[in-house]
Amino acid sequence: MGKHYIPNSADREEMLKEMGLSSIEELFSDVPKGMVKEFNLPEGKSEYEVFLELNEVLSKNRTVLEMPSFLGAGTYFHYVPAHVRYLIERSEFLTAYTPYQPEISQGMLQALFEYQSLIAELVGLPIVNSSMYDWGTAMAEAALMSARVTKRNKFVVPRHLSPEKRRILGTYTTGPGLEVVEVPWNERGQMDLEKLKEAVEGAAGVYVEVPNFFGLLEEDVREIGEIAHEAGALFVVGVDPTILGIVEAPGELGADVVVGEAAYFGNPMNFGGPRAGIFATRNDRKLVRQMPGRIIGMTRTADGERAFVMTLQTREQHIRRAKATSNICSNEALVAVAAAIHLATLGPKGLRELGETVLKNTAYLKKRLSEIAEVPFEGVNFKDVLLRFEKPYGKIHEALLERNIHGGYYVGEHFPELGESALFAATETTKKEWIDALVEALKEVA
Amino acid sequence: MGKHYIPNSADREEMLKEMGLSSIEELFSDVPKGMVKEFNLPEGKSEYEVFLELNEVLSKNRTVLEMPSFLGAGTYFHYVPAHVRYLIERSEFLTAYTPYQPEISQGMLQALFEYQSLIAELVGLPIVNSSMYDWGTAMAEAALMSARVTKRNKFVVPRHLSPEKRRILGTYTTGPGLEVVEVPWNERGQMDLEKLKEAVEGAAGVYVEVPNFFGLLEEDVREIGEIAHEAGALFVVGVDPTILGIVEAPGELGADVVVGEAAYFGNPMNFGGPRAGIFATRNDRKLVRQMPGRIIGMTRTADGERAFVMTLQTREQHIRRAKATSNICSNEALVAVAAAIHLATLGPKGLRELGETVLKNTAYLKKRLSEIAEVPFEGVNFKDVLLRFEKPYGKIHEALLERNIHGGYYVGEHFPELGESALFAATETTKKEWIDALVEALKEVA
Amino acid sequence: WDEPLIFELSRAGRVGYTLPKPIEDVEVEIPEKLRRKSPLDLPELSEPEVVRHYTRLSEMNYGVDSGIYPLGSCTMKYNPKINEEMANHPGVAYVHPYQDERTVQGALKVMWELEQWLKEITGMDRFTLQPAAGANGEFTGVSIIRAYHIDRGDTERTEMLVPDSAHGTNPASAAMAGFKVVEIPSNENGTVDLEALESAVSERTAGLMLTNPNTLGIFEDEILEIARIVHEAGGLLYYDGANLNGILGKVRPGDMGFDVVHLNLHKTFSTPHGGGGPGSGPVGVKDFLKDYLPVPLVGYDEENDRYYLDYDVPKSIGKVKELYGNFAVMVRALTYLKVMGADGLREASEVAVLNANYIAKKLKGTKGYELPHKELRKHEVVFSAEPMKRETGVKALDVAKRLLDFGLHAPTIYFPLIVHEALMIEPTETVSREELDAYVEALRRISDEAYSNPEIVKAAPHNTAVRRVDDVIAAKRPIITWRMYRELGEKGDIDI
Amino acid sequence: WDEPLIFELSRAGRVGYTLPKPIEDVEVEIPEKLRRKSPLDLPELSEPEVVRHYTRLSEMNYGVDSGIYPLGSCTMKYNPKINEEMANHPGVAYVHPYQDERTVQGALKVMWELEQWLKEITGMDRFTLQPAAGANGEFTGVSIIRAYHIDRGDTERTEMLVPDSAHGTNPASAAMAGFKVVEIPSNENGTVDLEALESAVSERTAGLMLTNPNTLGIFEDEILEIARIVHEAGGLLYYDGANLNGILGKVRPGDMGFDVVHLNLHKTFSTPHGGGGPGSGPVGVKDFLKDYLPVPLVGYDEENDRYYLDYDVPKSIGKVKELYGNFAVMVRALTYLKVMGADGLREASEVAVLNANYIAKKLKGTKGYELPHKELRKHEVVFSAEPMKRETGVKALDVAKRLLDFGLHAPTIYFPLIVHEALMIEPTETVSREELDAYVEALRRISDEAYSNPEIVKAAPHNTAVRRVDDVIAAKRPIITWRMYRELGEKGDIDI
Repeated sequence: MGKHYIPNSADREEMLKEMGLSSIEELFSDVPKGMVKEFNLPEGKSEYEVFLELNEVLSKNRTVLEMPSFLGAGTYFHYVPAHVRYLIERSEFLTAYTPYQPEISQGMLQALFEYQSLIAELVGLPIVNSSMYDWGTAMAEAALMSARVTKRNKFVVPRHLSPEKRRILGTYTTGPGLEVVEVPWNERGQMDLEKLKEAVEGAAGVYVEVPNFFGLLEEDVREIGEIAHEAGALFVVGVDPTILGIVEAPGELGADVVVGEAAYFGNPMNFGGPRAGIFATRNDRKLVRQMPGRIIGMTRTADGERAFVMTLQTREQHIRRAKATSNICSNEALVAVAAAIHLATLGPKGLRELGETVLKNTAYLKKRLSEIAEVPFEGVNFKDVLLRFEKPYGKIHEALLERNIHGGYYVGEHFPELGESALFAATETTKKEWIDALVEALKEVA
Repeated sequence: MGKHYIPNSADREEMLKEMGLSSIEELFSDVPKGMVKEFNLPEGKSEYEVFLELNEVLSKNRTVLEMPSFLGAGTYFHYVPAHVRYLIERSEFLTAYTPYQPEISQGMLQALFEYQSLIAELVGLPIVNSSMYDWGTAMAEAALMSARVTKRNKFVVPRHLSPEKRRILGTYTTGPGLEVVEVPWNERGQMDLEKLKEAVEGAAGVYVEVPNFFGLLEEDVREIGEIAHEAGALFVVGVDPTILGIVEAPGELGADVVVGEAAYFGNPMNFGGPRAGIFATRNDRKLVRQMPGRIIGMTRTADGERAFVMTLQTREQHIRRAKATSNICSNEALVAVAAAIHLATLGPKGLRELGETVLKNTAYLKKRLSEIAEVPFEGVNFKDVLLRFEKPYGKIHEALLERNIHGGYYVGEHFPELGESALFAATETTKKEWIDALVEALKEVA
Repeated sequence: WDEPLIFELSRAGRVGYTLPKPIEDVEVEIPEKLRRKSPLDLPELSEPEVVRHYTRLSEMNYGVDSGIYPLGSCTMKYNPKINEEMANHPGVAYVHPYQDERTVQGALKVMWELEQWLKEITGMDRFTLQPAAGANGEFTGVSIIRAYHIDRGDTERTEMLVPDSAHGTNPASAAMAGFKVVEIPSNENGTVDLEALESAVSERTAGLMLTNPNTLGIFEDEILEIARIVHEAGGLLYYDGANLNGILGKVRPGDMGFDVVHLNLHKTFSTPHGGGGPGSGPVGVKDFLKDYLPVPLVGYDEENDRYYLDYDVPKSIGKVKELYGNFAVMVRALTYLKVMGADGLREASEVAVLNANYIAKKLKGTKGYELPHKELRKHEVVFSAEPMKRETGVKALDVAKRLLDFGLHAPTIYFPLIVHEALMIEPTETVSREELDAYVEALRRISDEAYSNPEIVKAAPHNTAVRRVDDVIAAKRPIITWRMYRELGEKGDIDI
Repeated sequence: WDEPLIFELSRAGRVGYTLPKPIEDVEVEIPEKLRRKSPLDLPELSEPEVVRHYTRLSEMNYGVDSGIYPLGSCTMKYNPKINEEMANHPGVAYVHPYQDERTVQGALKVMWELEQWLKEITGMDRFTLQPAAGANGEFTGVSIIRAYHIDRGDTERTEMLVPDSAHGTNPASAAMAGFKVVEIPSNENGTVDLEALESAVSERTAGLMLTNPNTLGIFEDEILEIARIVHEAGGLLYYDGANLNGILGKVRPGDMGFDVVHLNLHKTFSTPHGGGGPGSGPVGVKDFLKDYLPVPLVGYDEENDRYYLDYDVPKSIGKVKELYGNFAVMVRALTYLKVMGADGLREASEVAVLNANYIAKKLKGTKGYELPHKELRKHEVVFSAEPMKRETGVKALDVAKRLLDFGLHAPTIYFPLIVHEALMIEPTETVSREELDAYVEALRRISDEAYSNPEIVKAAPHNTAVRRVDDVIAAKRPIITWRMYRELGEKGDIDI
């Protein structure tokens, strides 16, 4: 098998003859003797057999369509309008590579320029790159960037950061030797400003999220930014962009760099990937020169017509090599284009309505869950709600599963001080019946 | 809802003003008073809600991927290579209409020309239209055509014709008052030639199928054609085109008209539709002038370049109106293109291999089933195998279903002389384990 | 843009397919008399080559997603992608039509629900979803009318009345069902001439086939009178649903007096046209005709919440298509209906009508184009380029070809037959005002060109993938298949 | 071809979305300090307009399905459509990464199986599938090397050796992980200069990053010697899998002495590149390094036939990407592997190498192009247009642009840096001989033009959607977003 993808399978002999060779092996004569081997792998199968086999394997996954799920904690079930997938599956987008030849890649270049532009409107900063791998790596790159810009080596983060992001930050900061300092949360489940003031001295950057890991809106974003700036640190804001129809653009709240997850628009959960990290900054040469990632710019052609092209490449690895601002090359272009198409479909009204719907559904979830368990933090929640149970959460989770309901994300493991707590999440896709069924089930088991 | 498909929803007022109107109602002032009404229908829902609802409804269907099925009898589970669906979903094909403007429709025109060409190679006749609705209606149209060509009004068919086709033929022949005469099968389950000779006198056409309704290869096709021709009738052959890599082209066996089902290539079962009828004939003006359906032809442009265009349209309803050869207008173009892509992918070697694989799998099915029940007819089977049980088939069927196996198609209802018989089918998609499980189950219950 | 035929791309030995191995590798002999001996000249290509070929062909085609596609009477509205998503559900693709009812409750529910929507939209009492397309539906409908009369012993009703503005499928379908077609002229308003109708009806009248709004886009405002005349003569009224988009969600054929209707799911209900199909042409009837519908119907047993196929239709005309019709198309239409709802459907027809009248208003008065009959239209408008032809020699065909140069699809031309040099424009509700403005602007510019430099219009198109295609030579010496082309080539008798 | 920006298509009031209604219509107050007050300048369009816009944009783009795409080192092979079908399975799209293990056995099995394939293909003992792309994989790999040395108390190994022919990501990744990069020159054969390597290694050497075949397409035939030198100095050997397609299914990095490898699922394993991503860059290690891999790994409990996420990796470097990596890409790669099998993979590399050498052989000797270093190549071949530039002024860039005029994608140019005016051609195994011939023919024709009429080449492209794009002005006055463009426009400071 496999030959059906390989036109010249049938032409091998003739081509070899034309080239004056007698066998393919001659083309591998530079490989040390004995290194060419037979592998212990199955032979190829027909497409039908593979389809049947993988369909069976993948059908073993229980989807959120079959089983109401209240998982969030950084990954959310948003609905992707059908036309988004349809459009990004057009082969001209899907099978292209990085637009090295702008004259035959204007479509992808313009789509990415539009992505950058749409994100710029959301976050309130004019410079946006065409994607990082995800929110977590974007945040880590922002930490490295802040160190390059300020020539300092401490990065301040909230203690209430997702374990995913915290671990990534740890890995990324090891090489350059950045110190990561955690600021605890206060009684409202938000960053403690007094503790921040203690931690900020000598910091390269300060990071805060809206909403935070507990699903709460961090109200003091502007103040945190001021504290950071006073200390000479960059202010990095992480944001769930689906909230930005109703919450102020971080750029307007003082952010120097905004990171976040673009794949919340236009992309399914895909068991966690691919996604696409937002990376935006102010139009300040010092910052732009130090930012990571690929950037598409508007320019003109030899005829003076408008056109698009990759730009500011001297920051990048293929030119600057060891001195590049980042090693990123392949990014998440198609994920970004899907996000752009979804955003263009929502428009300003849709984005606001989406935010409000999520807000209201989360409020309903919180209200109903508060009938069952302790809600440790007041405040406004968006998607995630932290809930503290008296019984061990593992058992509750088990009992919910038996009732074909997937409960929340257990946080007690990472934050022992929170006890038997879990994050339950709602989005615009959450149905009232699901929440009501959850509450009924919890009444029995929690 | 619905407005998201309607750009000018937002522009209504301005447009009306520009037109000197004050309300939409003025545009409906020609409708008799009281006729405009509110309907008793639900309001629109969001795409997500509809997706969720229909996903749930459609998931109630048990698919042949979840439950081995031995149904055939005119509809078969063939595998459609993924690239076929991918290509016909390209919007330039999918959302186009009949290529009335050839200058911007060369893609669809050429694809349909290629469909016609591929079918011509299979059936061995040079004139092929660009599709009928399905095999059944193509056969009925062939009956009408044979009456027009011969100016006779009797059409001879085998008694062992599928109930679907028999009923369609009945409906189509009512208007023009054609008599349908059935020729019984002989002890080999094939058309009885002696009986045919009695029936053929004064016939407009004689119809036979390869394989026949019992899945058997009708061996005497050539002789049947000779009998038809001797009587001055047209010879119409119905064929499952997936067999034509190993069975002689009907055109070579004397057929004047060939009909069949194109959707066996490149199209899923879709609960029975859409599909696409093959219609082919000899290059004889008398026949071509009387044939139904749309035809794409090769021509040239004003520049002398090769191009494609709809042709021989004077037979068609939009020109000839009541005197047209058929009323067909919309046909099954995209289904035909899918079939063409699949056929082009198979090539001569693939088509032969497909035929042989089906043949061998059917032989295995027949061999194993003969351990359980009576096989009334010897001979070579392709896909379908007739099996006669001692117990009532309904109960056996029920017992199989309980074991998550879908049994065959009960024919006793339509052919009481066959008793408790059913057609069981195999194709290239049938797995050995499925047949073995069926046999095991039958051993218990039959 | 010059893509070879797939046969010309073939190279011996290339393979594009994979197949599972047979269960047992036994030899099964095809009887000698049937064994294939004739050559099988199919192309040999690898999968990437097949994909590239058809990708390139697709790029040589214009679809609704490419831009405005205002083919009159074709209702080329945008095809929502959620329709495709639902139609590709495994619960559609991998389901056999003969499966036990208990295993296809989802499919039957889809059909049953769709029928309920269509009944309410049209004011009919029962629907068959079996017909594969509009014409197949027409044949079904007139066959029902025929069966009805004969069943009542009324065997001399052999005439079907059809207005001169009707689609060609109407007379063709009537003829197929064995009727003699009697043409009814239109009056100066473009509607049915009542006097002519009065004098045409008789005891031989089986029925009248009517489109409303008609093919001029004009609403038959005397429809109730028309219905009275036909019914009093003992005939039935047949509704051709091709133009339903002009009244969708607002007015119902059933309330106008129609006894039988067919719909086009691929027009009014947004399923894609696929280059000419698959479509779907459900037929609805009033209660007194439901026993004549094709088998099977879909029934619902409310008590047991069970859907079933109902073959118990005592006077059924039989079948007009295999199985239950184009199920995958029905799934698309039901998806559309649920998203649109009553409010969305009404909005659709209102804006479709608004858009058509907007074009009428804006284009009217442009030199060379004439708007015959009354001005108020529904979903489409028919201009005549007769003045232009007379004054400049530029024909409707030339105008159509020149539109292609502006990246726009042409309207339907030379139809309806009662308008000379007809340009039949149906924008639908899914185009924007800017697209309408651009369309009118292009037609105006073509008018300017016709009167200043007619040659540029007559020689159009200039900017398309290929120049004007010669359909005369195509019909004169037909080359229908590669086989014919190859044979002509072998004889040296070819110049293409 | 002049498609406006989506912002320019916006019309106030248009709506393209639908959303379900909130569960309860209560007012939830956003804290005043956080409430959005700044304007939200997003475009307003209906769904059909959005679809038409992006359909048109797609038509302004060249992909693998459009034709040959021989970007060197990018392995632009055909992307089988069955990969997409499997990746679109609901069991992929609608699955949350934190679901209970029992509800995602299918997903975990896919990851586990993929790992088994990759282990055998590379000769490694354990893989992480977490890295999102090649560079992310490199960072993972060198971080592992760093952790390994430090863990052993070998804290002074701060240097990473990288050949001068390496991809830019190699030094960049090493630097990100905190290494000092030491460049190793190539010898006249285009392979690693062993003497230079000998003198570069020391007790500071952490490792050597190598691509084999290298970026010239040349197999490092002294790889065993290279491995010996690095290992004896205490360093580890890192394999950059970008060029694995040249030896796939025949030779394994593990057998060459490599300790760490990364692969590119989007290159070698046929997942589409998506205009620059998503990719996937799994990293494999020899047994002694497996305790340093990122968390979680996927484990398999054979006894209970249960797959699980394993966070118990004692010396893990942590995480390099959220969750488990680009799962949907993994599904595609596994689909490909199962269809290809051992035989198909071997065939792929053999024909990829055949095709590259075919181009080398056919183009060699054409005036203006030079084939530096040895002739035998693997999956790609690098020509130099230095003679052409010297003799006619036509640069590699001009040759690339002129190729676009023939409907062909250009090769990678100006890389590797050690070849002047480099044209780096990687045809892959999924193009046909006719496409190779056409490519060579086009390059020859450009050579003719360069020597007879150089201006036509220098001014290329002429037939593309847009003329040559000015990247100098783009960098000089960056316009990165609509917001910047609008602001410049408001200042009247814009000429585009």
